[in-house]
Amino acid sequence: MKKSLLAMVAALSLGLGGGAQAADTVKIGLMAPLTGSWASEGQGMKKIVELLAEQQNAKGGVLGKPIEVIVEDDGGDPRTASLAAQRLTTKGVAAVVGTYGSSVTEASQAIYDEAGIPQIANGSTAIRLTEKGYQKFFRTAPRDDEQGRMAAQTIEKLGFKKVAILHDSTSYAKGLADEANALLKKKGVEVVFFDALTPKESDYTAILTKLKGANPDVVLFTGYYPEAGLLLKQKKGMNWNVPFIGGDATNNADLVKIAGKAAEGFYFLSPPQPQDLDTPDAKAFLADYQKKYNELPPSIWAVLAGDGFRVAVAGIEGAKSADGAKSAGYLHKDLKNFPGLSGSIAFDAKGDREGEVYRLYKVDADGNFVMQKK
Amino acid sequence: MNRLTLSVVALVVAVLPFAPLFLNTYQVDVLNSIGLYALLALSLNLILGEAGLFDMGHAAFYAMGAYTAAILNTHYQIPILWTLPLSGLAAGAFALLVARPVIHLRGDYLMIVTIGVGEIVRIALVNDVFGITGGANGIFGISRPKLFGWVIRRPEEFFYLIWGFVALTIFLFLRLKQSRFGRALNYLREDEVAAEGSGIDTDAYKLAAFGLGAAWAGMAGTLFAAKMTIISPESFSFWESVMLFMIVILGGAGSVLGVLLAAFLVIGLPELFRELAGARMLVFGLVMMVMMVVRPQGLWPAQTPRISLAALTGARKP
Amino acid sequence: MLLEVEDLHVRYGNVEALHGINLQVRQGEIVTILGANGAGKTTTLHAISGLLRPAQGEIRFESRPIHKLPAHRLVGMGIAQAPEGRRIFGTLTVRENLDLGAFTRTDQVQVAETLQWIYQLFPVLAQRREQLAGTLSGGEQQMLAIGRALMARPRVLLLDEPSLGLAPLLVKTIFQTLWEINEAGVTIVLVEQNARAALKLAHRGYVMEVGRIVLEDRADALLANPEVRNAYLGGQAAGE
Amino acid sequence: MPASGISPISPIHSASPLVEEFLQQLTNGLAVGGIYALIALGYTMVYGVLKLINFAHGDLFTYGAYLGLTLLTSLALTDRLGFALGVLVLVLMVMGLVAVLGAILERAAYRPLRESPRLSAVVSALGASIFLQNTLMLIYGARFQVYPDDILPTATLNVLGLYVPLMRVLIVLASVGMMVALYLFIQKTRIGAAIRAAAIDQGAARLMGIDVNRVILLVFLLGPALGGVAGLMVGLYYGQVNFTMGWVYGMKAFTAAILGGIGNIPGAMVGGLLLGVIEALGAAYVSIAWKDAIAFVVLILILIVRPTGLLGERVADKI
Amino acid sequence: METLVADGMSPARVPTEGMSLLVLRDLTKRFGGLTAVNAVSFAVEEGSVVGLIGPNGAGKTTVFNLITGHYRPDHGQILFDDRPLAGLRTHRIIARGIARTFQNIRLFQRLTAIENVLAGCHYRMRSGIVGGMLRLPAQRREEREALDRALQELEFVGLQSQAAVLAKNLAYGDQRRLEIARALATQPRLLILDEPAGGMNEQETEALIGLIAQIRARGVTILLIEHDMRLVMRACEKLVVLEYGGKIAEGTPDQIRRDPRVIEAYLGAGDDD
Repeated sequence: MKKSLLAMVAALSLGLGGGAQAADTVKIGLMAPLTGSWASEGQGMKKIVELLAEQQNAKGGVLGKPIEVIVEDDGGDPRTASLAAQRLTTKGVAAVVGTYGSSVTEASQAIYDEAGIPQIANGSTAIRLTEKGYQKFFRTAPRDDEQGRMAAQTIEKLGFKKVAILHDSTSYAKGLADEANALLKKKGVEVVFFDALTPKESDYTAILTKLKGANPDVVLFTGYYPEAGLLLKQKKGMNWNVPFIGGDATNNADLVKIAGKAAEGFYFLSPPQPQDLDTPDAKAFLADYQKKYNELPPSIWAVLAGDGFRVAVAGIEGAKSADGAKSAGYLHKDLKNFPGLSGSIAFDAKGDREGEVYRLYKVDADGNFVMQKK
Repeated sequence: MNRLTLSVVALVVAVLPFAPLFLNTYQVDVLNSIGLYALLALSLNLILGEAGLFDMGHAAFYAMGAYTAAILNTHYQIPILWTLPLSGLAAGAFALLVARPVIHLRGDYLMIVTIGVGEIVRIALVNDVFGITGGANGIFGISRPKLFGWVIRRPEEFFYLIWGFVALTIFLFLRLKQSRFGRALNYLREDEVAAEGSGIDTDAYKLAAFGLGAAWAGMAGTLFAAKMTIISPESFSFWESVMLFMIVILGGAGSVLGVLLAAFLVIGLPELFRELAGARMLVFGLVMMVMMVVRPQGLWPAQTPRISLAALTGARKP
Repeated sequence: MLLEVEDLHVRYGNVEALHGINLQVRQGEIVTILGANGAGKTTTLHAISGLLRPAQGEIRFESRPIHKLPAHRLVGMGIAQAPEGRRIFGTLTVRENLDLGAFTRTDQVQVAETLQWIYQLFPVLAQRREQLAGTLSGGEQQMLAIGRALMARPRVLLLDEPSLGLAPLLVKTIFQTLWEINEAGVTIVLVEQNARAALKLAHRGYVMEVGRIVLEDRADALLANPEVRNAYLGGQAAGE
Repeated sequence: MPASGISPISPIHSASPLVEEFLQQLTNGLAVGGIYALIALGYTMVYGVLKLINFAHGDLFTYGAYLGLTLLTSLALTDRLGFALGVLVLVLMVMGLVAVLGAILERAAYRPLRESPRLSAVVSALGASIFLQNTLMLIYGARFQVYPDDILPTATLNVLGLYVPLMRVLIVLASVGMMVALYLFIQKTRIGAAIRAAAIDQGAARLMGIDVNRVILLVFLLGPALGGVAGLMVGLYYGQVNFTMGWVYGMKAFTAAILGGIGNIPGAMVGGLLLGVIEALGAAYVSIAWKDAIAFVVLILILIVRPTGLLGERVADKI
Repeated sequence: METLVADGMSPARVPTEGMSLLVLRDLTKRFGGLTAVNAVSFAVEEGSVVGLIGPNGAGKTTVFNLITGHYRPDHGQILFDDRPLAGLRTHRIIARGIARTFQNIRLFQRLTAIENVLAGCHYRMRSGIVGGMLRLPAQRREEREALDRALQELEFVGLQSQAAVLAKNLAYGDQRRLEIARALATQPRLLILDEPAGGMNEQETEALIGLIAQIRARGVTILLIEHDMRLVMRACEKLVVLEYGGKIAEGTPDQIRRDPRVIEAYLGAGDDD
């Protein structure tokens, strides 16, 4: 037994090997939560990026070489993410796409930066990620403050006077809730309730009962779609007809599956939905995706990872080099009006995406997400 | 220890210091991760393995240390390594405080209480208790450690910091194991009533085990904070406590070398299975089950007897 | 021959505890097994009642080999044991303990009769039938353990140290009752440290030493045997 | 800044909104607690006989939810048999399948460790939990699975101003019914007595003619069956299931079992219902975000006063 | 010596050369509705061997547990060396000079014999966490001394050759003796033995009687519970008899043997084995 243990340890140390090989391909890393709580997002990201790489390779790859996508699982957890990042840095990747979750992204930022690899995050909206001066960090996702601003505007515009704000204590949802709270107060809208639910539970009637007691005109929920779906459904079960507004994390087709008819009338803010991507390019790609995987991408975040991939390729192509500093420099300065799946893309000096991305959606009686006019 | 294992241990000890020379940064970082978990598991081993107290909330003490270090560093600009003793003290004191009223609970009741303490700490951190933990965002901008003017930044550098601390821990804990204190923990693990009846203040020793184990976990937390430069509550979830628990039992409760070996496996295996992508945790769970079934006493159970016959005959000569 | 043990070997891991035991028990007998602690007496009983699987050898009950059967099958065949340390179900009532003794029996009418018989043998159990067994005194618990074993209406009753930890008066009572039980037709195999009392009660006895039978004889002969007196009866008894 | 001086809580139709809210929260808590209790029974039964905390029990609950979904959609039971009969058949099928899964788990992960240190089996259970969870993810994918939402009647009872969905009442009644049936089975039947005997002393139970292996098997059929039904009920009522839900519910149910006194069947019921109520009231009157912390604080306080839970035996160490 | 018949009153000082090392006065303990020990008073003289006997359930072990602090008395006093013990935790009582063995053997089963005995040396040692980690000279000296003392105790009970054997692997009689060695290692003035001959055959009991005499020769006072009348009659100079939690007799073995109440309640009539 001892011997077999030793053999295992030996195998372990060998298995961790497999360093960089000769560069006859251009490697692009994808860091995504393939396991853990956000595995569904991660797997969507992987599908999109792999399909895009396939298409790009069919067009001849980049710099005349085929693209190889190297996927690492970050498990949706910062510690695993830092290992995944270290591993990608040893594989000679020219750029990294990902990941979903701000704190997970944050755990990997310094590692890529020190290794000189550009990182294009997709589902990471925390403000501070781009406030640290990393020159090779970009994101295709908008920032929380933009969404907060949008949320406050929308509430004001729809004429609600008493708002209840509910988040789920995650870094993202809390940040958005705080942002909206401050802006609403400034606008003179009364915030009658501010608290957090515990995600991953099934029964939120206790919370809804308390919310109802505060008697708001509207509820702003900044958390994720599974909880949003349940809140809507259970709210309806209580015969309570208050309107709900959700943040961009509620933008997921499963929301309607969970909430059923109760989803009708639900507002949410989001970058455009995959199916609302109106460019012919995006439409064609989604058709290909549907053909290959027999489903639509799980959410806009996976699409933003796809944009991240395209941007990474554009950077390499534009700089005519797989060198990180050069391609990052190109992305900062020279990339303008890049046709992404989610619309046109350009980055500011911090690496944030320029332009307003958010739209207001409303769920109609058939459960469709209908984009509202600006 | 037989000759084969002795020579393998000697080989590992001889080779490990040179590991960064022939491993890439990722592999070194995996070793760093293993080292951190080895530290944590060794500290849990004092409580769970030596004293037999079911602690499934060890991440709370780890968090206590990491946050103490991070707050002292970011708010008061105390160099991160200087906070090492302070975060140890903070975690130890916290453990004494929370363990005091529940120290009489037995077995699984103590287990759920420690789980509860772990969750309460995590929830408190998420809700930004006292306004200093940064809530779900955690604390960022922790400065890099400096040792004699040398800024520790790269995984290769952390390797020596972490494994140096692991080596020191092993050295001290092995000695402690064979001391009056270490024996007292074993007595109360084996039979609390008999231990008390032999003149041992069992409550005091249970608390001491919690305090010392927590203090060590707190110091490991400091190293973690220094390495990550950002800490957030999700790094101290129930799952972390569960992993540490598994490491100690899988290694063989009370066995320092077993715990080390298990840290290699529990932290290393998921990395080894990276190629399996989505299935890697499935295989990991299966391997855990199988290893336990094949080696119910742990991979490398504690050695008995620990007082050698040579020591016995030596003692007889005045 | 009711019960025969032939060349019985039992191992615990790598250690052999019994090195070839032979013993016979006839219908209606009381047979006692004597020996120092660790001689293998309890191991022998556990092998007979199926709690341990022999490494080698055979155990036959009414000429049928039983050593491959699990413990729970043997109870129904007529072998019951009152184990060392009583092992009563402390958080169940006296009555529930007794009912469990008859777990394998389906003849409800006769079970009720057996219960009456046991209440007659041990009237204190009848008084305390609704009490939790764990609250009984040591002597009462021993009575319950014996009564519970008898509820299976065994052909042979295996008793492991029934006098352990009991006051002298109680020891006398218990041994008196064992005699009554035997009179009622139950064969008894008795393992006892109290060799004197055991030999006075038994018809025959075996003496075990480190996993072997070293002596076998009629009980009164063993009682008179100087070696036995020396080894197990403490030379001359105090008070004689 | 609110310009008006109107209280945020406006008077509703009932005379006393505070009392009404309290009662509403109480019913909310009981409904959740009923589910906790049903899962807690599985923990407590296995613990009673094997002194093992079956950390994979929560995952068996998840399997109940997933199997229920698959059977429901693939066999179209409610379409073919009508609602009541369809659900009944579904319940029985899920119970059976999850029970078999429980038995396999016992055989593979726990039986080989029966003579080993207790904590080894705990680690094996944790391994099994990880394995089961990730197997489910690979089979069904990581996305949330959703029950068809047109299956259950959505009637809502309005009792004294409280809105109580009919299904909630049914769920609580079904939980309590199953618990009472289990309790009677354990207390009043011969097999139940065998389970209790094996829980106290396996060796002595074997000497009574009880086949302890079969008792353990039975416990690993009954506990998971109830856990599986709980999963099915959660799926049917809440509509969404995901592969990690067993971890959350399992931990809650384990807490409930300890709260009531682990190993004690009425304790699991009381513990489950109480935990549900504590959570609801904690969320309502202290803080939603601190709800779980409040529940644990209450648990710890109760254990300080009663170290073996509410109904647990107080085992004085016999000296 | 005179017989003190129980009357619930405190015992008169028995005029012997020794002082009363242990005095129980009016000791009462109730569990729920049950009075396990009811106003029991007796004294144990320094240097003597006293037996506590009585039917099962008479409260003998409860008396022991009251003395060693496992239970708190509801009423009454326990004086050891003229100082009250009430309220002290067990390990403090051990430190005062009382050691005990248990009715059901309670050894540290997975530790070696020598480690078991070292437990008894524990409270006289000083070194703590830091000392243990650093292994300072003072601590090493202390360890050596403790080991030496532990070995002496093992030798005293005749187990020196078994020092490195795990307790669970010792024969039953050896386990009983190891428990006594562990108790002796605390260097007690009073040793309390709970059914030391339980499960022993007569020959082993003989050896135990010899060991008790040896312990006594070291100047250790002994209080024991035992059902084996041969041992009790030969080893003890005074017996205290309990029934239903109350004291029914006290006196020399000869007096007790003839006491009709004791015969009725405990010994039984007829032949004397």
